[in-house]
Amino acid sequence: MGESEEVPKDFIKLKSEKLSVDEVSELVISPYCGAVSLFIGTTRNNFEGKKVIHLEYEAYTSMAESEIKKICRDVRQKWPSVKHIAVHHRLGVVPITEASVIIAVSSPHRAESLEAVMYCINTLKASVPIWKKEIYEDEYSWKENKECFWANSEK
Amino acid sequence: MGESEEVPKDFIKLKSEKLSVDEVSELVISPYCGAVSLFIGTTRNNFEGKKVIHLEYEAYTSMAESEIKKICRDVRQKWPSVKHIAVHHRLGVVPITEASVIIAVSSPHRAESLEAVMYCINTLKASVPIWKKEIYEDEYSWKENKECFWANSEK
Amino acid sequence: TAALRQVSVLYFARSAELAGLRSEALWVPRQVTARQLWEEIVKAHPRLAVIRDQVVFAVRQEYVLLGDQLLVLQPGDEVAIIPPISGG
Amino acid sequence: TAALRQVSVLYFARSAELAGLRSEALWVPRQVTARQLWEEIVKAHPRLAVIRDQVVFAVRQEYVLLGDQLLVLQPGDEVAIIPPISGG
Repeated sequence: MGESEEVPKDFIKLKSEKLSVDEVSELVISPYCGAVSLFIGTTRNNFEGKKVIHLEYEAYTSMAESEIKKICRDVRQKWPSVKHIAVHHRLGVVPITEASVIIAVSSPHRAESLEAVMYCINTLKASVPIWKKEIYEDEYSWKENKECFWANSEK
Repeated sequence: MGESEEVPKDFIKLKSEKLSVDEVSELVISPYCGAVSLFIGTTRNNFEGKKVIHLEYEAYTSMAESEIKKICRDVRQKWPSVKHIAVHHRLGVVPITEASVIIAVSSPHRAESLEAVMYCINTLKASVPIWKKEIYEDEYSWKENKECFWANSEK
Repeated sequence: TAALRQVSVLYFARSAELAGLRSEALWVPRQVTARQLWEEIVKAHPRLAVIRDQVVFAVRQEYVLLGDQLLVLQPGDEVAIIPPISGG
Repeated sequence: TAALRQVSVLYFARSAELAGLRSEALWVPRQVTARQLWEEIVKAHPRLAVIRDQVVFAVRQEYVLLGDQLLVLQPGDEVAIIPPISGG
């Protein structure tokens, strides 16, 4: 009954439908693991005092998937005990309080999955070609992650 | 539209029914927050080569709830931007792969909720009076968290 | 001839198995050290002696080590025997 | 008289708004520096000039800065204009 009996899997999905926390957590749960850590990015209702109506995401889908696969590979090098990794990112319109991204990682013990989730979201923000437009009442703005090294330095 | 419009809340529950990741994450989601971090403790199928049939949890319920409230208070001191905190712990029989504990924390930005979740589960293991019995095929064992300072030092 | 108080003693996990019960009312001195209280309880349930080095008390739901500090007990106070915890 | 190759240029987010389209086929030199390729693209879509200091390329889905390194392009290669990302 070795840990090798269950092959580690990566579950990567970009989709326009509402994301499900239950679905993503079920993907990574494993009888060989005692820990699942998750991160959910949700839509805030305000930015610097401006009321946010909703967000719109677009992606360079094929490259985004391959960049997320790279993140998964890095996670497995850094934390070899990690079992399953799931990264679901929503595209198109995302209403306030709904999830734009859900990341879940399972591992036998908790430290690895917690650290891996933190690494995944930090690295996703720095390297995965996805863009967010914030729609206010009478204007909009393309956002720039502070983790993106080629973003305008003044931001 | 200040952040004060939504009062921070603690949701603490010990219960014998199956825990729901969706339910716990919905409790903490807030329009003022961009981040929800979760930790799920699940039941492993093996311990040192022995096959685990299921787990059984019991608690000193009233004190467990008050110790969890203390953890929530500490979290709010350490990370003042944290909005809502939910801690659900299951009691009684917990089958393999089902959740024994789910912790969720929301915050405007992600670092706080990730760090707070890690603090919550680490501190829960060290201070909340809950006990786990691991049932094997023909024996059982009371577990001891390594975080519990009065546990037998040889363990 | 110390004044006696009736307190509620709670047993959990392995201590409940060893004591053979989950709670009982016990008469104990109003002023007693934690260590003395433990000895009183072991007198009533000798099988508890084996976990002596692996338990703490919770008195009125606050942790207390089995040391020489004095407990001042009120009638009805809860004293719980707390074996090593394993929640999470 | 450099050999020309037809590549597929993709525009995203603000660069798609400025260029007014999401993709097109462009004839570009087979050997060209990233910076020269950017200038070619700006010639076709002058409004892109404003984001010059805030974009990188992805060539065959790998990031490339707008510097002096030589790109060797094959017919059909994907070259994407990547404004600052904001996923998550």
